[in-house]
Amino acid sequence: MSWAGDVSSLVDFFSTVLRLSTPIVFAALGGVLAERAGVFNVSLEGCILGGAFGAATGAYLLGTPVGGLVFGILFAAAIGCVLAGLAVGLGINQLVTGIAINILVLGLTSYLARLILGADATSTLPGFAPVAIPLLSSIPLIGPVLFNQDPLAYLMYLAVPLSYWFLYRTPWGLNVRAIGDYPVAADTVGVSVPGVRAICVITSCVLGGLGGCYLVLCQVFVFTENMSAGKGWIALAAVILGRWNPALVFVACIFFAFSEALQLRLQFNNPDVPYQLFSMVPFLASFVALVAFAGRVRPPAAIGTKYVRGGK
Amino acid sequence: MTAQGLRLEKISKTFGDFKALDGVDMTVPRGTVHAILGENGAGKTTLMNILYGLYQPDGGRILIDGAPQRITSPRRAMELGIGMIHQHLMLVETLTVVENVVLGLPGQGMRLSLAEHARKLEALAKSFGFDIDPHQEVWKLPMGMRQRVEILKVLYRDANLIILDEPTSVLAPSEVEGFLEGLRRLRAAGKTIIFISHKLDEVAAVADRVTVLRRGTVSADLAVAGTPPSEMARMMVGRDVVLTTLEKTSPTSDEVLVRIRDLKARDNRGNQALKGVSFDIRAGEILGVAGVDGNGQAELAEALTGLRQAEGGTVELSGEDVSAAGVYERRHRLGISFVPEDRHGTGLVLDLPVYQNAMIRDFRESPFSSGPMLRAASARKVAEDWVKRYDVRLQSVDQAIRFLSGGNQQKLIFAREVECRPRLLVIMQPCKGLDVGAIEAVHRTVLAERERGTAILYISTELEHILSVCDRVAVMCAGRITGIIAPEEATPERIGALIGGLEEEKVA
Amino acid sequence: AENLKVAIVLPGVKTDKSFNQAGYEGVEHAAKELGLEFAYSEKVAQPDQPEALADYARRGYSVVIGHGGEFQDSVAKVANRFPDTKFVVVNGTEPGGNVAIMSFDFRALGYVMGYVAGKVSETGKGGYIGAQKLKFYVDLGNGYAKGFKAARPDGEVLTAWTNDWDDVAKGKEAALNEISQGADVIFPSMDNAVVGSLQGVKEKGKKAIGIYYDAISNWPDTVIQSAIFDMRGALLTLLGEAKQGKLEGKAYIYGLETPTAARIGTYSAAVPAAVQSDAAAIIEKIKAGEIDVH
Amino acid sequence: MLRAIQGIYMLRPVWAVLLSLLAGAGLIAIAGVNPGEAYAALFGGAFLDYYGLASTLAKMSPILLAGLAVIIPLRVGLLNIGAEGQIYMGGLFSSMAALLLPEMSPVVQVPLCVLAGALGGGLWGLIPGYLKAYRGINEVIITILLNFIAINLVSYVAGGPMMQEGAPYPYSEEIREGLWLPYIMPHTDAHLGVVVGIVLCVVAWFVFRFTTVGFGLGMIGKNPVAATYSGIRVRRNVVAVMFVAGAIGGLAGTFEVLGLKHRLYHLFSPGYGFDGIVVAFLAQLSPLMAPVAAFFLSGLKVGGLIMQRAVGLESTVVEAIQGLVIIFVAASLAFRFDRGNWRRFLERRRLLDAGIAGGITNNSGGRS
Ligand SMILES: Nc1ncnc2c1ncn2[C@@H]1O[C@H](COP(=O)(O)OP(=O)(O)OP(=O)(O)O)[C@@H](O)[C@H]1O
Ligand SMILES: Nc1ncnc2c1ncn2[C@@H]1O[C@H](COP(=O)(O)OP(=O)(O)OP(=O)(O)O)[C@@H](O)[C@H]1O
Ligand SMILES: [Mg+2]
Ligand SMILES: [Mg+2]
Repeated sequence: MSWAGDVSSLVDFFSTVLRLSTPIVFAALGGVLAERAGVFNVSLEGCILGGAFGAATGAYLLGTPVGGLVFGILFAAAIGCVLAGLAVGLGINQLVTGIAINILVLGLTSYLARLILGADATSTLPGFAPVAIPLLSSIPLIGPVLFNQDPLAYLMYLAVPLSYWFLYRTPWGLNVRAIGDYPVAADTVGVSVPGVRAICVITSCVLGGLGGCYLVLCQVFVFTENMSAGKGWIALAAVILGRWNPALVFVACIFFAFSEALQLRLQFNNPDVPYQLFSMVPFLASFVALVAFAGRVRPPAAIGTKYVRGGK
Repeated sequence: MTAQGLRLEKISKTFGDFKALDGVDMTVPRGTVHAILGENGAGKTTLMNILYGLYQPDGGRILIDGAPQRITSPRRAMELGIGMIHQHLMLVETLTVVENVVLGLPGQGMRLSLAEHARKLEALAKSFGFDIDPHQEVWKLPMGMRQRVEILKVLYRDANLIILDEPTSVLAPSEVEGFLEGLRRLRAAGKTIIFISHKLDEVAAVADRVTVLRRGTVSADLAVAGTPPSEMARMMVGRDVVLTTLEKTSPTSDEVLVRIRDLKARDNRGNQALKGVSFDIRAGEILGVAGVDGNGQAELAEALTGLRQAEGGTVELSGEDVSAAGVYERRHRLGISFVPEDRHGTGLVLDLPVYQNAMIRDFRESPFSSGPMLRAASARKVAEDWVKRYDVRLQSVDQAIRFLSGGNQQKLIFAREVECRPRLLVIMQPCKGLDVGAIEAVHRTVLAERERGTAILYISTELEHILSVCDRVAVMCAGRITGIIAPEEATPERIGALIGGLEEEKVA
Repeated sequence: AENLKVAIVLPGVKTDKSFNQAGYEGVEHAAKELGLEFAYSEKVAQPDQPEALADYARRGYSVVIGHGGEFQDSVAKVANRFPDTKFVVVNGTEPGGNVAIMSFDFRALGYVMGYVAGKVSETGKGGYIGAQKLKFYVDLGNGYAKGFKAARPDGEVLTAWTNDWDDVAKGKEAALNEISQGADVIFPSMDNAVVGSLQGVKEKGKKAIGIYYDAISNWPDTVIQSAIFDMRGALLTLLGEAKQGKLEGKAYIYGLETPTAARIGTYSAAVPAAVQSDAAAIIEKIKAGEIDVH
Repeated sequence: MLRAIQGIYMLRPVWAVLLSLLAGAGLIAIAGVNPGEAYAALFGGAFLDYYGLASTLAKMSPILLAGLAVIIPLRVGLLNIGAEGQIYMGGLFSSMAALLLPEMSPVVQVPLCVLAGALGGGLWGLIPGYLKAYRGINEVIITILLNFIAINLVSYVAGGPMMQEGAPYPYSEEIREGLWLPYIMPHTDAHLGVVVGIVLCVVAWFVFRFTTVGFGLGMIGKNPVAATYSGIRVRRNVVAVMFVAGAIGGLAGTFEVLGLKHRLYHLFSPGYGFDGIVVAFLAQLSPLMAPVAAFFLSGLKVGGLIMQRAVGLESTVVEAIQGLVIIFVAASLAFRFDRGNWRRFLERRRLLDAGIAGGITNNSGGRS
């Protein structure tokens, strides 16, 4: 293929992969955290959208991308609190809560966006500019792809090992893993199941929200209604494809973004093949990968269940 | 009074409409081993869960060293130096031993220093004579080993008051003595121990005092020294219990009903768990299978009942090779019944009412159904009949079976597996966690089945039970039968050698 | 005469900065100018479209507009139940009876845009991005390509279909991809997603063509010209006829000869004056039928 | 007293709806519309008006069938997120049967189209069912991926090989009128699909409640190990159940094509598969409650649109209110009424009252 040959084209290609993957990686890490604690976070879609809306509002009202980031995180955290309160606190079915929150967030963000951003909705919002890391960014191919990025992409680089470290190298991570598998055992040694779950859910939503912040503050600098466009569902799929392990989930997201970028490329080189067939590529590729490589994967055993002490 | 130790006053607890505990008083002086006895469902576990902060009592109070304490959570209990080993294992199976031990351990800071904890844990284990690999994942460990992990978990937290809820129920007889020795050592170290068990000899061997619970109230509180076990049993159940051998006749027939040859199977992890097992069972004979848990007994039972695909060998029933039959065929056409080891996980559907659990085996057949239609009314009638005849104590057959005590659940399973008139009855660990009264009932049922001419395979780690009911005893070790002997020949030395895999005898 | 009541049913949100917003604002504007009463429904999914049209008719709206080609079939079904109501399908294909269709001459304006793009392009490659291969967007792209080639016989136009009208991120990636293949004047024609494409073009310092409104006001350094399919003008004309009771069941196609409805926008400084005057001449020729854009 | 409280408890979804509407009223008022008028339009329109009711019933057809396609596997312990994809495949297969097969008598071809649609959805359910049963692959992820694949596939077919020549939008030729589903209310879009949906719900209820097959399936859902132990072939049943659920999802799509649009449109389902999940849980997995939940949810959606048209509310407000209502109703259903607790609470109150009346203050009973 012609484009494979020259470096600048490759740089563009992998930059596309990185950009497409970043929001999904954030959300999927959030998914890992929540599901590891036994909560199925279907509202990631809403969290991305909420984070995007918060980011746009903050950036618009305060005039700085940092303000946007703060608002985005706060808005996503608020969604997380609602989910935690309903699904963990009251023990309402996690799926329904998640779906209902998605609907609510879709309506509410659009409603508020019209109210707050109103006529200025078309104008470009302040966002983060790429920051080149000295030395590293001058490595050929890798440098411009990885080390000439905006701050949130760097944050994403950090978030992956950080989540891994958290889950596998800290006592809190141990608590989370135990709660996701056998909450009674964690409860009997004094770990507060609802407490840990609530924290995980809220953090999970904030991570999803960061994905939304990235969309607005680093990628398109504008808020549009329903701009999450299904990314939350893809993140959920990536969580399972990556077997609830942050490192593998990261690989799954990259794999997904790679096939998405590839299909965009292939589309241009093959204008005669119907584009819908290309749009299917990332999903088909994930499907094939799953069937080919993922044997029996055991999800955290307590996922989706409400924990009641003494409930035998 | 300025008692050093624990005092419970007028503790009561209600679940829904059911009074599980009604004004329980108990005093446990520091540095003693205090046993709690009681029938299944008497409220022992509930009382301990209250002490450990898992449940809040509806009334009454808890005093520790004279000071009243509100124990709102397990964390609070641990702060007060209380540790508990639960009746059902509280281990996260996907985590390693050391991870399970440090789970929830306070004061760990930000780093999970597993290596360091593993070292300390190993040292602690050694001092109690346990040999354990701290980095092994729990699901890979046999039950006895898991029980030790539970004990280590409590010891590692340096608890002063240790609650043990039926800790010996999953240990092999050979392990029990070491375990009791460990308890004595803990008492010597000044720890206070509350010990729940259905095994009166264990209580007699180790406890200082005993509290007997009956239906949520204290029926006796006495010193162990000088109280004969039969007296304890009487106070538990409220009547006399036959404790030792039940009367039995010689086998009713010489017909070999079941012929197993060179049976091989793998366990869930893919290891060769059955390495070629051969034996016969005659009609009206009880063949016991003894051995330490995890030596292939579970795989044997599952391979016989079709739940596990055998890898080699044959199973013959009345001369017919049935090795290829599936579960349904074996259970229905061939008449194989199975009382599984795991009552809750395999034998019952806890959320279903009692009468539906009664029809789990034969719901496709009369009288539970006709054609494709269920017959709920007639199923209820059958269940009520069984409940009466097998003395299952419950409020109604429409009650979820989850709320029956273990002994009563087991009686129902026996009724179901026996009332269909099976040719081969496979029983695995039927008395685990049952009180003496229930054990007696189970053994009566087994012997009645024997009289009827059923071939019975009785798998248990409780040697005493096996010796008292079986016609012959096969001993399993590491996936093989190391010997088949008559109960009369079974001296402790001989059995011990067979269990250890030392002696190799040919199939009788 | 009694007050004319107009309703428009939008398939998407009225704030998409593109097709739906243009329709909404068009009706709003025309209603104000002509003193009509108006109503709208947004985000009406396909299964609900027939009922939405019918309900407005029942509520006494005498002109009901289905905004988009997907309404063609629904309108055809509903229209005969309400013979006294006039239905309009924007971008429809089959007029008749009490159904009018309103559309633009996409090819002609696309041709002009292509011509300007071709003249401005340094690489000789243009880019066109659509969401889905609907007839009108295919027409627009074809016109653009033809115009581009007219300005630059050796040039070529890359085309991408994103399969998503609103995914801003995808819109941006599509633009960046075309740019990385050498395209330097990009013409995106989706809904919300256009914003993403323009963003990508801006980042790379390339040029773009706006659509529906004079996009240079929002993208001064990026947009060099816009294909203004002015729903305001078009709907004002159309509803003006309706007010006078002259709306017929025929096709109202607005092209360059009705500049209130379809015209070019403001040139950016990046377009040389000579090109501007060439383009003006081409527009005249198209109007006179001297250039075949098809 | 207990009776009264129980009455209040039984009606808790109603209180939940009222509460959420109260919250929504704030949003409506901010948008400058009179909430009373808006709600009158919503409920009057969706449930009392002839045409509105017809719309509600038309919408109920796919939502109810999708709900059933979620309920049945869920009772067997499988989470079917894939009703959306199954709807699309059902639409695709049935329209292919309607448009590509040689023309035959409707008596033959209509059932053929319906069967084809069921088959299409069934196949789309069979894939995750098979992979779950025999490969242990998580059905959630497979169904999510298959949704996207099915949507794109239909998009391709409706905009490519089957697209009507010169159509302004990706849709197929029109299906001839003989193959359309009968309407159940004259001059409206309400078609037979909803009736089929309700019948299937009753059938599902009957099967789960009264037959051995249903008992076996329920057992798999509650304890698959015990089911295996009782001789049920769990894997085979898992595959079969996912096929049946997929087929029912496929019917939802089939009826959208044969009953409502009469063409294969691309993107013809605006997320009915996900509405199905909501219906399943609102109905608390009861097939008999599913029609009630589906009727309510479709009424809410249709009423939202009517509210938009009648009082000029923006869709955003309508959506926010829908989200609120679902959350509140789900929350109310999660509350469990504990008779014992109540009895004891009342008991204590009576004791307290007696104590106060008798002037006894020094109660010796310890803490309560
Ligand atoms: N969470 C609960 N909800 C309802 N009833 C319960 C609950 N926990 C225990 N019970 C009931 O309370 C009674 C006492 O149970 P408990 O577990 O304390 O008995 P036990 O003495 O430990 O019996 P075993 O010897 O079988 O362990 C039983 O009848 C049991 O069914
Ligand atoms: N009705 C039958 N008669 C004879 N053999 C059967 C029958 N049903 C199943 N078998 C065989 O018994 C074996 C074990 O069946 P089992 O009941 O375990 O089915 P399963 O493994 O749960 O489901 P499946 O057979 O669909 O994978 C199978 O390999 C099958 O070939
Ligand atoms: Mg107990
Ligand atoms: Mg099989």
